[in-house]
Amino acid sequence: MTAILPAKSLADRLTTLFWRKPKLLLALLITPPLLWLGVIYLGSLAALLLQSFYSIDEFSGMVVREFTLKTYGELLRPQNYDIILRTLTMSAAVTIGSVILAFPIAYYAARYARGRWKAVFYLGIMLPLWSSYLVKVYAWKLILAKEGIITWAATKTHTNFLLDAALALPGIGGNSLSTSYIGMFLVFTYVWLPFMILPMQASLERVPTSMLEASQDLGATRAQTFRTVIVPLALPGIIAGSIFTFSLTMGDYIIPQIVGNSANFIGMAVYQLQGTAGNTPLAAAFAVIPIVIMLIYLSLAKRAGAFDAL
Amino acid sequence: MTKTHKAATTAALLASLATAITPAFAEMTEVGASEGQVNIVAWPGYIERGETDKAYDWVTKFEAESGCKVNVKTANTSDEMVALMNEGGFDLVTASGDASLRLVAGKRVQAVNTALIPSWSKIDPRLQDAKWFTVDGVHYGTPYLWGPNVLMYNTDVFKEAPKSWNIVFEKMDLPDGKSNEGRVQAYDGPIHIADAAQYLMFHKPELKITSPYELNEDQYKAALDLLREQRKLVSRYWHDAYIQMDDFKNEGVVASGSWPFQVGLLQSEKLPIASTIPEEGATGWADTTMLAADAANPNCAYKWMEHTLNSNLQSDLSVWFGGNPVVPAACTDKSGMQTAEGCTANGLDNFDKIRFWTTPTANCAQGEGACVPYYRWVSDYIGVIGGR
Amino acid sequence: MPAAVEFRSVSRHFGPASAPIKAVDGVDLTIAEGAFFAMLGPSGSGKTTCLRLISGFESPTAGEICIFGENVSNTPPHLRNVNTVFQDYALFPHMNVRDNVAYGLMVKGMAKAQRYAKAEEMLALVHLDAYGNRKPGQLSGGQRQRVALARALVNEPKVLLLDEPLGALDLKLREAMQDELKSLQQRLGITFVFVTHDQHEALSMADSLAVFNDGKIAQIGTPAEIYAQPKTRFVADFVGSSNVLPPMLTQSLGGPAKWSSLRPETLHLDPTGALQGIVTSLRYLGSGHRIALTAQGQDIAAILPTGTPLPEPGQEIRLGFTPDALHIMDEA
Amino acid sequence: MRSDPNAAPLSLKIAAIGGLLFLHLPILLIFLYAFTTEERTYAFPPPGVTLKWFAAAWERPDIWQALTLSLQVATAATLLALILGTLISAAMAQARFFGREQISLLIILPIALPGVITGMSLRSAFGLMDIPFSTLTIILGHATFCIVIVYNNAVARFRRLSGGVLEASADLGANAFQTFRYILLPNLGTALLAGGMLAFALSFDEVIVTTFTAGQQATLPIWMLEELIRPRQRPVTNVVAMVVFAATFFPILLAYYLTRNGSETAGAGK
Repeated sequence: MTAILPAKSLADRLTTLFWRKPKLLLALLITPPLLWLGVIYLGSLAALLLQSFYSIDEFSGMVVREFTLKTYGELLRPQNYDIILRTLTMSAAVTIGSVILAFPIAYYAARYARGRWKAVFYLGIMLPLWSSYLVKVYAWKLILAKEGIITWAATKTHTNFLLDAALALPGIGGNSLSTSYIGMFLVFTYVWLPFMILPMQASLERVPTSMLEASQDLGATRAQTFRTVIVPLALPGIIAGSIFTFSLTMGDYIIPQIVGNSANFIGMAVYQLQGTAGNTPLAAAFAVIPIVIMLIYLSLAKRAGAFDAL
Repeated sequence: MTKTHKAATTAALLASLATAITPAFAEMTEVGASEGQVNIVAWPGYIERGETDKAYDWVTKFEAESGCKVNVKTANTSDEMVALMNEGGFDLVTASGDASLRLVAGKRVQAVNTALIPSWSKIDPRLQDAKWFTVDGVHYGTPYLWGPNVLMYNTDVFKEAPKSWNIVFEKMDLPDGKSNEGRVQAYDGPIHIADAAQYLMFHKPELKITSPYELNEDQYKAALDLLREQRKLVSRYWHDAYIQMDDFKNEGVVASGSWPFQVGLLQSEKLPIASTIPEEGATGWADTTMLAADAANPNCAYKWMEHTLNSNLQSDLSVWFGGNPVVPAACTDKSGMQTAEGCTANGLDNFDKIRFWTTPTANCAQGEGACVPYYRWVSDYIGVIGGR
Repeated sequence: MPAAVEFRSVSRHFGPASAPIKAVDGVDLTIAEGAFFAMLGPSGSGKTTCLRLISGFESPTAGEICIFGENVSNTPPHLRNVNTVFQDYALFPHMNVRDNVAYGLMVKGMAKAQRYAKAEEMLALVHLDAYGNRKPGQLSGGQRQRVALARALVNEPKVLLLDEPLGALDLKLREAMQDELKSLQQRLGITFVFVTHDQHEALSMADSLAVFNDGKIAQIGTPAEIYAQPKTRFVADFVGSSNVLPPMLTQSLGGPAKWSSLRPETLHLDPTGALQGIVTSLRYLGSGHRIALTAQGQDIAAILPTGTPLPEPGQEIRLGFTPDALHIMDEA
Repeated sequence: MRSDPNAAPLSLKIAAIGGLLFLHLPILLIFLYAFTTEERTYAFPPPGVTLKWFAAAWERPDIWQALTLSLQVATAATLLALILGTLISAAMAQARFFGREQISLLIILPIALPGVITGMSLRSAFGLMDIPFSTLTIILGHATFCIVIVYNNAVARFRRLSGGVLEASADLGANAFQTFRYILLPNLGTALLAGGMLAFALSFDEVIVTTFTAGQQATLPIWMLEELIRPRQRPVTNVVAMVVFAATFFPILLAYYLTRNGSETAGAGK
């Protein structure tokens, strides 16, 4: 027997080729996904962005294919500026709300739930993710309606005054929960909550119990341990989750149509301007906002190591 | 499969291929074999196959007779219809006046050869050459249904029909003693600016509005100001007929501009709902079945257009949706459920008083570029709803 | 008869050509057939890269590698008739021990019954015949190491490469395995090339070894040669624990003005000895005592056998040595 | 206070269980209205209980069509995502190369950007390439954002899989394809299965991107959207939602046990 074995099959020869040219294998692996994501997806994103530098002719309403920054200027018009501000505020509020609601669930599931309870928590978090988003949103409409379940429950428990007080809040209140920002916030938080819990739980699970014990051993109170050990270690998960909650809220156009007071959100504006109003340049300019925000967000998240927690 | 059947299928296939390849520039000269299907963009409630109520079905029989399966995609606003037609893939669209001319100008629809529609002559003469689908004497479709945008109200709150649209435009106490804040709605489409303009036409003659669709800057500004006041009363705009019905049921809404369609459905559910046309008059819609420029199934499309003029369909449709048939005979010939009284109630005789939806353009009766064009209506109405 | 492994001016550089990291830099090396050859050096010295060059997981940037006279520079790992025992054993976690051992035979297309028979034979050789059905996760470190060995040997390689094969084992097990490996190699007559940073292991097991430093071979020779006659300061320092003396000190001890090495065990107390210094500490080693002292500003260690009277720290002593114990190095 | 460190504080327990209830009460409501006798106003509490909507749903051909299409789309999109996601995770695990960081960002982009943007971009791309909207375009759209799910699962497993075993396989004489078949695939298997199931779920419930990439076809969520906006038999939507929910219970449980065992194996080496 010699030192070199013969190549018996095509597979052997191909392997030899890959070995000699490791870049070739890499190229073969990466070309199909890159063609799809890099060329078609990015290409179409670029095409979309390009449109934002076009404008709409004032008289005919036709798209003028000449470079201009006029459309971006339009974003600063009060009604459009309002939309952006309103959307970002809602996205931030939903993200914060999700973090607060998600933390106890994720922490309990990661640290205390054992055996069957662990499975219960897993299913409890995953199942809502699998049940139709639309049906859930419509269920909320029933819950929040003026003559809906919350009002019913408040009447039964004689707590109407609380509901009325909430609805009387300036800015976020309204005629009924289903036409107020409070209601919209509740629905958004509800539908995106699992997207926050899952990464948060994943990163909390990576915190070794010994580290918590060490912290307590060193005399830290629960609050100190929480603040100085748990939160920093959970942070990548929180950031990863916030990518979803923030982005999903920012782009959603179905919930603001069904719940809320008909005021526009970025997702709705993009959808309507592009689809129904034929003002593609402005739609594209609107679309640039979430893209830029998410790109900044992602690069910061990457630096914080949040991608591993996704 | 028999041999002849196979040959027929092949022929149909070739025919459809031919039409797919050659753009349908030329008018059709004859209606050929069925392509097997027809794709239609329609308003909700316009094309019924008995799924909601078995009595209202004008599709099943057509499908059996023509061999054309009817696929319907519903749209809630005219803008949505235009967008869907721009995307393509549809043969027909039931376009309102504020969409029809945009579709013609955008070359999304093609001229219709009325000679291939035997029932054409039965169409209401007032509609046969209506300007919202007839350009330079060429017809771009067949009329389908017309009607007013009515004021829908809750009869528990309004013992008598409201006389004016002011209950949805101005802050006031309603007959039950409570404010109208949060209890009225308005349409979530820029065309609602025309409703405001029409209200001003009646109450502020000094603005000299002649048509709610042709507004100069001052008139337009006045309409927007009125709508801004309305914004304070409206907790949610209605975008969708069924959601509006929900809001009347569950959200305490008692008055809103609406379509006879919602009124009819809510009444059929025994809810305390009625409608009226107040003293200011009403805007309205006159809808046309238009043929897409690149229709893949023109033969079935022509068959459908002929079918829509059938007086039985017109009769049932006008009852179901709450509008007026474009074939006047349908009101009286008892071919369906419509009656002469029903047509009168739907405003058959008010044809001249209804200001039909048309697309606002910059060039109008007030002069070249004198009017505010539609795309501004779109962005400004977004602003109004956003509280600006 | 060609050498088992031959390196001809082999280099392996990483990084950009303008500022390369020279992991292996112009190495010439010949390993005779049937040798038990050790590559010794600190981490980052290039010894592991050399092993990976033989197995084919690295390709030389320059030079060529021959195995039994055949240039394998263009042959991928799976076609080289050499096998490796990996440092972390790299057992396949989803296969049981038998399947792990039979893997090489399976991919070559050997029938199931036959390859299992051979696998069992190999497992018997490493005393694991009862463990065929276990998963690697259920084995101890020593057992895994032997599975890795069996898995490599079942292919009857011409050269067996071992990458720090005993590094993960505790001391006692390591010593037992050293013996086992040595006797296995002698029985099978296969060329073993193993990489280690442990000089004891290298000295005790290898019949020849190469000491690596900075991508280059500092010295090749038998363990005795390397130990007794280090060519450079580095070798002297790294192999065993030698006192490396600067030229000045060498000269004062009667040698030339060159670097020299003096093994601690060659020193003994001698009132007339040439090396004079002050004791700084004493440490008991079991077999004797290690004495640290400072002589002419230089730290010197000496090992005194048990029974010798011991000095106290702070005491000035003199040490003597036989003349040939002072090894003069080539390095200036 | 030094209580048992392995027992959760009561407040945490309450908050966690309260959170879970918040996630599930609306779903219970959906179930409740699948049985209501009153379909028009959806008053609460429902006046009566009936099973007729299950029969009604069973007999609706449009549901079956939508369900079939959704299953087809989700299956195809998941397979595509599995292939592309595995390829890219293999490439990313294999080597450091120029642009690697950018690629990892690119993979996440379709899911990190709002669906309306992904949908719009794809729509314009399909338009430019003259690809007619069809089942295929829905699948391509879904696969785009499913890749990241598979990728994340696979790349995590690659990271845990000691690089040595792939080299060991080659060292023992296996060519690249044998290594893939005998070593890589069995080790990635559960990660891919779990990733695939998540991707399937995501595709099955996707509505925003789908509205942009679908032609005349209605997937189940699109059907639901139509049905919720223009209800014919409103409780039927609830029936469908409930059945889908129930049908996914066991696959999720399965995925849980699969990935859990996967991490146990990996942990055993420590």
